[in-house]
Amino acid sequence: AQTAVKPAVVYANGGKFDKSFNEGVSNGVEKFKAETKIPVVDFEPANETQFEQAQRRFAQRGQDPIIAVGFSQAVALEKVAKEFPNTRFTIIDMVVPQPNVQSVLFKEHEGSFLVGVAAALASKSGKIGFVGGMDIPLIRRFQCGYEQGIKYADPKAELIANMTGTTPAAWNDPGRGAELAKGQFDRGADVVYAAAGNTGVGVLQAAKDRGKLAIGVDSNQNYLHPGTMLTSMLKRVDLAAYQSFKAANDGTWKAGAQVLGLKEGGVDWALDQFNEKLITPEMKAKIDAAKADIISGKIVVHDYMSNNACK
Amino acid sequence: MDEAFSFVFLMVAATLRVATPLVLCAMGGLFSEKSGIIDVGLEGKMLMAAFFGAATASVSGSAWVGVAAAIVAAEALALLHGFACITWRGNQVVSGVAINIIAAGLTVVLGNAWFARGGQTPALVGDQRLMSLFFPTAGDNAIVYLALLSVPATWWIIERTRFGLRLRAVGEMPLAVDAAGISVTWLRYRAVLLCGLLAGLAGAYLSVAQGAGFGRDMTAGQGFIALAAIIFGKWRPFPAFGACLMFGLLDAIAIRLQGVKVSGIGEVPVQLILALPYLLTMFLLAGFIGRAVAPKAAGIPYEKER
Amino acid sequence: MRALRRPLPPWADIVLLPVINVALAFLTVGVLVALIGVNPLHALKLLIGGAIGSSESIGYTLYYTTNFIFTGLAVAVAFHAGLFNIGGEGQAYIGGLGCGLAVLALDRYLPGWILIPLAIAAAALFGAAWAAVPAWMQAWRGSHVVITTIMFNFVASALMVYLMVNVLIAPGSMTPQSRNFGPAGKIPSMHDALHTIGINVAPSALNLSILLAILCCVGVWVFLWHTPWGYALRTMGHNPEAAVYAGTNLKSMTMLAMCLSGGLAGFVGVNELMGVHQRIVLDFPAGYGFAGIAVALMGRSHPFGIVLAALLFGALQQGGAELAFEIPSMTREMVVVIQGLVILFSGALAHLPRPWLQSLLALRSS
Amino acid sequence: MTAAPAIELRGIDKRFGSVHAVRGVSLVIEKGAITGIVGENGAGKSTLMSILYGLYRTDGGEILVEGESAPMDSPRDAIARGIGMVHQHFMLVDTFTVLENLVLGAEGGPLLAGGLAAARAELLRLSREYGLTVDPDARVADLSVGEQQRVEILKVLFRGARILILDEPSAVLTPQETDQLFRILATLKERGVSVVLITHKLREIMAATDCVYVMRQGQVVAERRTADTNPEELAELMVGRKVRLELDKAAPQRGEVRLEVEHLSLVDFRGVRLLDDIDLQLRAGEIVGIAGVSGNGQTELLQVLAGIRAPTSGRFTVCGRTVDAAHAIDPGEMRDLGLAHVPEDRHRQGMVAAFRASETSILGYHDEPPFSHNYILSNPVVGAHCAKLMEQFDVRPRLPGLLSGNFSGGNQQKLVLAREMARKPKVLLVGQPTRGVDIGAIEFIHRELVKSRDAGCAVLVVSVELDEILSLADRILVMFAGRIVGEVEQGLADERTLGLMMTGAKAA
Ligand SMILES: Nc1ncnc2c1ncn2[C@@H]1O[C@H](COP(=O)(O)OP(=O)(O)OP(=O)(O)O)[C@@H](O)[C@H]1O
Ligand SMILES: Nc1ncnc2c1ncn2[C@@H]1O[C@H](COP(=O)(O)OP(=O)(O)OP(=O)(O)O)[C@@H](O)[C@H]1O
Ligand SMILES: [Mg+2]
Ligand SMILES: [Mg+2]
Repeated sequence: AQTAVKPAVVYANGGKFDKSFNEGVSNGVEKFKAETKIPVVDFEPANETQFEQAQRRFAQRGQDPIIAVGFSQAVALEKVAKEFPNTRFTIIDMVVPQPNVQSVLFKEHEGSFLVGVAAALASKSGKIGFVGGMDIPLIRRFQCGYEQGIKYADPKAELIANMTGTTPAAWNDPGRGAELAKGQFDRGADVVYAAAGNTGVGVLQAAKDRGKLAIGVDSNQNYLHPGTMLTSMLKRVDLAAYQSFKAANDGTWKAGAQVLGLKEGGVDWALDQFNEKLITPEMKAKIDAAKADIISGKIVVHDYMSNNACK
Repeated sequence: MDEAFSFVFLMVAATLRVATPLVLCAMGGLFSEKSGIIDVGLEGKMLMAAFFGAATASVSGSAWVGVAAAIVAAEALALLHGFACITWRGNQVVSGVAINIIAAGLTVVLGNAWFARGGQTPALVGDQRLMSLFFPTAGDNAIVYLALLSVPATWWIIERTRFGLRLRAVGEMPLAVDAAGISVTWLRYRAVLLCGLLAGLAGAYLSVAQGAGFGRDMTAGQGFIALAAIIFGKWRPFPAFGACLMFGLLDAIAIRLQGVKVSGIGEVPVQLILALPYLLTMFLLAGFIGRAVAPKAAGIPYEKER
Repeated sequence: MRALRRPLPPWADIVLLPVINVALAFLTVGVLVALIGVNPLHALKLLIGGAIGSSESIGYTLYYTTNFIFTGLAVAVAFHAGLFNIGGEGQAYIGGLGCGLAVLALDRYLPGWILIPLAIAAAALFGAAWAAVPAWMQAWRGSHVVITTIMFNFVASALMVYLMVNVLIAPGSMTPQSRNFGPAGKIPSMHDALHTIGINVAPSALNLSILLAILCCVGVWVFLWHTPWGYALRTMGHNPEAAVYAGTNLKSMTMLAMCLSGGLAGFVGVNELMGVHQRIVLDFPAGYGFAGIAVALMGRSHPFGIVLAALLFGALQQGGAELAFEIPSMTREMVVVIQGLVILFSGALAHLPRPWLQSLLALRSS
Repeated sequence: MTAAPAIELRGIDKRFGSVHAVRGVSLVIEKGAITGIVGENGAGKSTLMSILYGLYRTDGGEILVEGESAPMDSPRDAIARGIGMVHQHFMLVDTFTVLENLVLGAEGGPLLAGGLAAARAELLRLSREYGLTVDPDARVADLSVGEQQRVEILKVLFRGARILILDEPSAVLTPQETDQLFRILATLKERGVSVVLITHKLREIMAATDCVYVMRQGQVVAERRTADTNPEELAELMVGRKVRLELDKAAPQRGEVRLEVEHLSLVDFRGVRLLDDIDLQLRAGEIVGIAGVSGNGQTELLQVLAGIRAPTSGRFTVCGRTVDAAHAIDPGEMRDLGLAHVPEDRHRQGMVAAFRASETSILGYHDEPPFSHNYILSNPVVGAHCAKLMEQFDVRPRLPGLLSGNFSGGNQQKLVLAREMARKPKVLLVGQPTRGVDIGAIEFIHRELVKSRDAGCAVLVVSVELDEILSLADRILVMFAGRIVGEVEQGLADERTLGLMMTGAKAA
């Protein structure tokens, strides 16, 4: 009845079903589709050049708004947004300063801080693991926030961190993820946090196999292995995607940058029926306290990317 | 004392876990290469096997049915390799490269078409996976023991049986085998099929034993490492096994080395540690194993008009 | 009973056979496509339309073609010397590092007409250097290039991630990428270049690097068939003992062949970084190095054939993306499968249609 | 009623693509006799025998073994019918022991242990019976060529063959070894084994066979009882015209020393001494022949002199340039000095099978004018050059554009010779000038070599054919185990003494 929007999504490398980042967006899109019955088209690029191509192709066809998922699309979007000033774009994880672009960023370090607290409280050995994808600043931000959370809850706890690899396969190598996690368990770790895309699936599986605790990332991954999933660090890309489309549909869409932290509900920790047995009331109380302190500004979580260092 | 023991135990277990697919692939590759058929396609066979293994296990609910499917999938590619290189005398390296690329693409295409999860299979649970037999912390599933067994078995077949003698002969001088009234083609097909069998087991290990489901490109270069192990071992089973263990150990150490500070240098870059197995392979290939002599007829199609 | 087999006439060998091989590959793909529930003819129509349907898609097709020409030539030059260079991927990566470093260091001081040739030379130099190590190991230490170049792909990747994360990253950047190149380090895009002479085409990633690719084709052709070094290189490829007999030093010839090969692969970096991204990014070789094997095989390792094969692969890459746009179940990996099948049918199974063709031609002529 | 012949071939036909190799050949091999087959290169002898042995499938015709029709689909059928073959190129696995080679294909069970033990016993028996001694545990690669041939014969006997085919068995043997071979063949004949002997050496046909078939261009053109024929007639039947078996040439006009070798030694990476303190002198206008069983360092000597390998110690001087371990030289520089080299193995070294004939015709000279000018190769110049060479040396077919591998062996040899002689070299090294080449082509090549000697070239010929050395060389050196063990002037040499020197038994 109304002049419906024609939304589109260009996913990041890794694909729609990576169980975390892209899949989060996809969940938001599905929710929008289910609610409004408006069809959404999407595209999974094979290489970086196709970002620009896909964005332009969607814009040419009159799709609007268009979500570009992931930081790597920024340069392409910068060009395309200028070419199509009447099309609305939303980019996730990066800022593109254009009048028709909405940029959504997340304070992953804040969310990671909280799951760090949870990890430190749940750990009996005082040794806590982290498995990252590739050694890039974004992943360092996760690790750094996590480490601060751990130290906050247990200054004596020790962090064991591993990166998976150096090729794009690093985001997609569950076997190696599992092996890294087992290596950390062998060294005494009993909680591990995976921030490695699809590789994380192997990490979570390894924890299940060994009866250790694991923390998921981006989407709520608690359901994957009830009983060994301590929690998940939620990065609400689903919300970002959903809201972008929804706002466009309602006519309230606005350009500009938004940084979503704990305060804005952009990041969070997950507590649901799958992990409620693992989170004792004391733990929940401490985590919630930390969360409140971060929101109020009493605790400032250092952002690795502000100075490329974790202090 | 106890700690030392458990440290050693865990390192051995980690080494074996990583080395298992390498060992299986290396033994498979050994059969193929001894018969004169170079197999760069180990990677692709393993990948295809991993996919079909996981897919079948998840649909059928039985890990062993998955293992069987994995072997069938690897054998199909082995037959393709044989068809191209033995029957049609194609270039063996090219055929191997093609198989790798096809496997990388096809697993995802089929995975998408069947499961609509971006090329992954559903996660395997319970009986859909092979679990540890004796030591839960070690991850010693049945295929690990099969891999350990495959080494003496390979040695025995190659050194002590009629088939092994002919296999060695056909890799050195196929003409002599032909002139002795033995079919070169059939011998080589059997070797290639044995290779498929072992590569299939390796693939099954990755997706239904060590892992729990298939993910795209999950072999991540292990087929090539197995190839390097064969060369290190100078085409002999036990030394090749040793090379696989070395790679496994290197990996176990590398995992522990990440983030460790070395006095004087500071923290070793993660990337250096990740590249270490490759660098070490090159380093050893270049200097320390001496010139490895491949079976003389390896890579050369047996061209004989009838 | 048995049809008499005669050797194929040259035209059938050079033209007909490769065409049939590619057709077989596509036939197989068609069956696969039908298996996953898509009408193959419809898919083919979308594929062709997507590849050459508009000036934009032609631009992208030619842009991919440029990369395939570089890596195809790289593989072919090594092939002619009897070497199998599987390291195009890593050489392209490091070649990109070379031109990127040159531009980052000098784009504030030099004008484009000096900087661009300089950076192109740097790409060739770095690519060649990355190929020189495996070449050296083969020539002097006897370790096989097939293994070492594969290993070097992994090492290149590790090195690049290290450099990008720790050294070259632009200050304040979210991701491992360098600062943007200055205008002097940018190779003009085709639509801009054409615009200045009054022709308007849709913008695409196509840039003037394609001229470099064509230049390389001509250069490789002249080098291989019209210079004494090319002669010696081919002699080594066909018969190393004869090359020694003819006075060729196999070690230096191995180095020369691999360095040329690596240099050509390095030009992928020029097209990608100076032509498109205008900064150093991670993972830009995106499989072009491996696809180069297919391109060289299909093109019979001849520059002219390589141009044709690269066009086909470029069209596939571009058309495949369009296809994935239109039909969600046709994922991008379909293109990978097609590449693999083309390698299989025009490489390893190249002789499959031969007996059949021979009988057919013999029947016709008798 | 006479017993059926051991083998009868009726109308055997074979094509390889467009080559009609064997055209309706019929012949009979009598039981307990030695049947010879002669014929020029490419006449189809080896092909015919490979068909009989099941290695090739025939396109037409019938094979009868002892009167029964016997289709030969694979060597397995031939072996089952009691046929054994010793091939022109040995079919031995180098890395295997003698015993392992022996049992290959006749292992006697899926496990090796039993078969190997039985074979060892059988080997001892055969060795004693026929005087064929070899060490069962020696690696074949470590055996001499003569010993390897013994293994081949043992293999055939081990399988209980009643019909033995030998394809050019004496090409690699010393006269003494050849004698022993023929004694063994005589013993076999006594025991009722039928033997087929293929050879280019008419003398052996005359000495050993009972009857002989002559083949030309895929057909049997004559059958003779050996007692009723002579070498001249056979040669004429083979080539289709009269052949001069004697080479006539004038006495040499010796000039200055062009090549002087002093204390030259070569040690390989395993420490084996391949060349041991070689001294020799080569003058303009003479042909020096080096005789010896192959594998006694001749190959390496030519390689060192041509600049392909550097000597370990000692030195040699070519046209004024001295080369030693410290001052190595490469083959290109050698050519610049005026040295030309026809390698022993034309397929492996002298040419590139996949190149056009015109490209092969400049191999080694490709970077010199007029072919290469300003670093650009001129294809028209190369083509014209090749056409001229083909004309001068009667290379057939005269197609510079044809792939080198598609020429027959004799014509390939002529092309290589033409290339090396075209530049009027000061020193010409020739390895095996006529190996496997037929009588007609031999005649031509020999005359060309003498011509260039007469034009003042210093020629060094290495050959395993004593006949060739004896008729071609003005001076003969004998090599054994890397040393020069004797030197004889032409006319003073005879085959017996040279043969003894070649085995190291006698020094001159
Ligand atoms: N595999 C093959 N493919 C094509 N042609 C072949 C093949 N083998 C042999 N020929 C051809 O068959 C003909 C007969 O060859 P064959 O080897 O039988 O000759 P031969 O009489 O044994 O010669 P030689 O005395 O040189 O050993 C030759 O002209 C050769 O061209
Ligand atoms: N494998 C092959 N394929 C095609 N043609 C062949 C093959 N082998 C030989 N020929 C053809 O056979 C002919 C003669 O070759 P061949 O080597 O048998 O000659 P030859 O005189 O017997 O030489 P040699 O002294 O080396 O035995 C050539 O014209 C060549 O084209
Ligand atoms: Mg011959
Ligand atoms: Mg012959």
